[in-house]
Amino acid sequence: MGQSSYNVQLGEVFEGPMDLLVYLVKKNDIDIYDIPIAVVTEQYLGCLELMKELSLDVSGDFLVMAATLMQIKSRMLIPAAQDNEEDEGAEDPRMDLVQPLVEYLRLKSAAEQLSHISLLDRDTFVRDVKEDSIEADVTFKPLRPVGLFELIDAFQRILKNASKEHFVDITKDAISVRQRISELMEILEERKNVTFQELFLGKHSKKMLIVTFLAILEMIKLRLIRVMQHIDSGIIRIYAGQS
Amino acid sequence: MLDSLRPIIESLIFVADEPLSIKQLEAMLGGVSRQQIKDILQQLMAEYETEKRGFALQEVAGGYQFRTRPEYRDWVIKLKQSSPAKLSRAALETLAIIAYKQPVLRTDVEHLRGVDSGGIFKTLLERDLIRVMGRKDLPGRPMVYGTTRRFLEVFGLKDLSSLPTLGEMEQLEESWPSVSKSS
Amino acid sequence: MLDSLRPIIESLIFVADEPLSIKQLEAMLGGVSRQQIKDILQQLMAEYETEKRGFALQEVAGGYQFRTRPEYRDWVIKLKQSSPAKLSRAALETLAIIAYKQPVLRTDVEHLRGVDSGGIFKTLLERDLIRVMGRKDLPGRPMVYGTTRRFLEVFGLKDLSSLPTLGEMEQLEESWPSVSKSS
Repeated sequence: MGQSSYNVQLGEVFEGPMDLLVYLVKKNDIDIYDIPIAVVTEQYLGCLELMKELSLDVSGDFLVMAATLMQIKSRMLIPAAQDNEEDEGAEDPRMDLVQPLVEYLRLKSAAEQLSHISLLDRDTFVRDVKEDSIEADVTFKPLRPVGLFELIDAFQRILKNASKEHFVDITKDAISVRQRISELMEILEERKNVTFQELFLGKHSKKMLIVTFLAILEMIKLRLIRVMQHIDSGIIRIYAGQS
Repeated sequence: MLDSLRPIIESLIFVADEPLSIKQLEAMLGGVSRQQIKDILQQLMAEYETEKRGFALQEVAGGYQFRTRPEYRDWVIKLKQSSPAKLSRAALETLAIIAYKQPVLRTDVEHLRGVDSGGIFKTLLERDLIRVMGRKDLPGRPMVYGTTRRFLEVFGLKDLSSLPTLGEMEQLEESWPSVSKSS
Repeated sequence: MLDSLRPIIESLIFVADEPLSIKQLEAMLGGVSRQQIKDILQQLMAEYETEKRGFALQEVAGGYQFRTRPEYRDWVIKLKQSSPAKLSRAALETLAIIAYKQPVLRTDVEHLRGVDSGGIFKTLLERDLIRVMGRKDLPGRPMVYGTTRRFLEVFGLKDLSSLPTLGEMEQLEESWPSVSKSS
């Protein structure tokens, strides 16, 4: 019991390796631009040990950071002078650590500030506008923008209940083809007909060429378009298909 | 607390779903007399009246509620008619299927949803979220549907290929299941 | 009409489901100048402020909305019998990174935080605080994320530029003691 509550606490404290690092820097009152890397590395590893002993879930992220620390530590041991190729510009290996750490601290402090803002539905509330206090007849309303997540959520609900035979192909490529069909339909709505070649103009990537071609094939299959070739010139022309 | 009693009562009436009765207020505030509450309510009502605000505190159905003034009724109706509506769950589901499966037949959509969707198709067409892309070469030449440019606008998408794949969404779900619940 | 412009605007904001923008008001009122509307809004905001009412007029997400005063939050929560909406520290951190760095990839956020953040992304998407803005032209066309209008509403921000400025390291060091308390 005692251990599990401790468990939760520590998990809260060290969300990730950056958090642990920040804790160590603060605890030792370290100048962030002059981190005693040996000390910090030792303490970091010590903390990992402790977390393991407490049977906390030490994720891979913590180990990656441990490796980075040890690497920086070993690079620090090589005297800068030996780096004669670029002995002047020899960079402090600790910079690899300092830059992300500074960035992390800045954003962490921004998050702190955000948490002090009066949050809607925590500190401040809006009126739940009920029609009975307005007595207005509401007819046709324009649409409110919808979150994409709601759309995906709706689709996932459907798929959960659908049988396997209605399997839907929604890989990235399939979506690209759909997008291209939509674009081609728009072109045809505007211009009624277009040459085959034109549709490939400006599509330089191999993928786009293939996607365009697949889109045309799919549209032919669905009879969304008709394709004709001129006998003399050989030019292939595509027509909107609602004949 | 006496000093802030007035704004507290005001804020409570403001957020309440229904007219708030003196009894309810008494129970909420604990230790404040009925008469005190009554006095404050009278005071507030008079204030909103004399100051000619856009809404007033009114006694309705045994409680107190803020309501717009009848003289601004036409303005309110105008706003309400121009304010955006939300898509129903059924409409969203239908739209999702069309977005991911287009070009698609109505029968295919109905098969997946397991219900007749004629009414919803009509609404989505009226709202310019879907469109007829053409007719399929099948008996009866059924119409093939797809989404519109307006659809992209409503969902804040650059193009259809920005639609997340289901795989991508599942990825989000898989990682860190323990934390996602608490956060 | 000029005389009643103030209560009309007040009543419109009162009945709107979402923050009402000056542009919307302009379109509704027809023939009233932007500056006039602005002036009245400023007047109203100042009034609610000095009169210490239970709610106040606030500028959020590019519009204006009445909201209860934070000092009465405990009373409102008691009335609503709801648990206040909370964001975990991890969610807040992730949200801050997305807000300041948008449009941003999930991998970039994870790189900064040093931990997998898929679960948190899903929660933030569900709560409509962040959204998929599109895809980046990189191998695999990864999705880029940004904050939503709802984010501005929840945090009571006028727009993204009213986010608190990111402090420099020197300032941060001064505030460290407070940071260490929370960890």
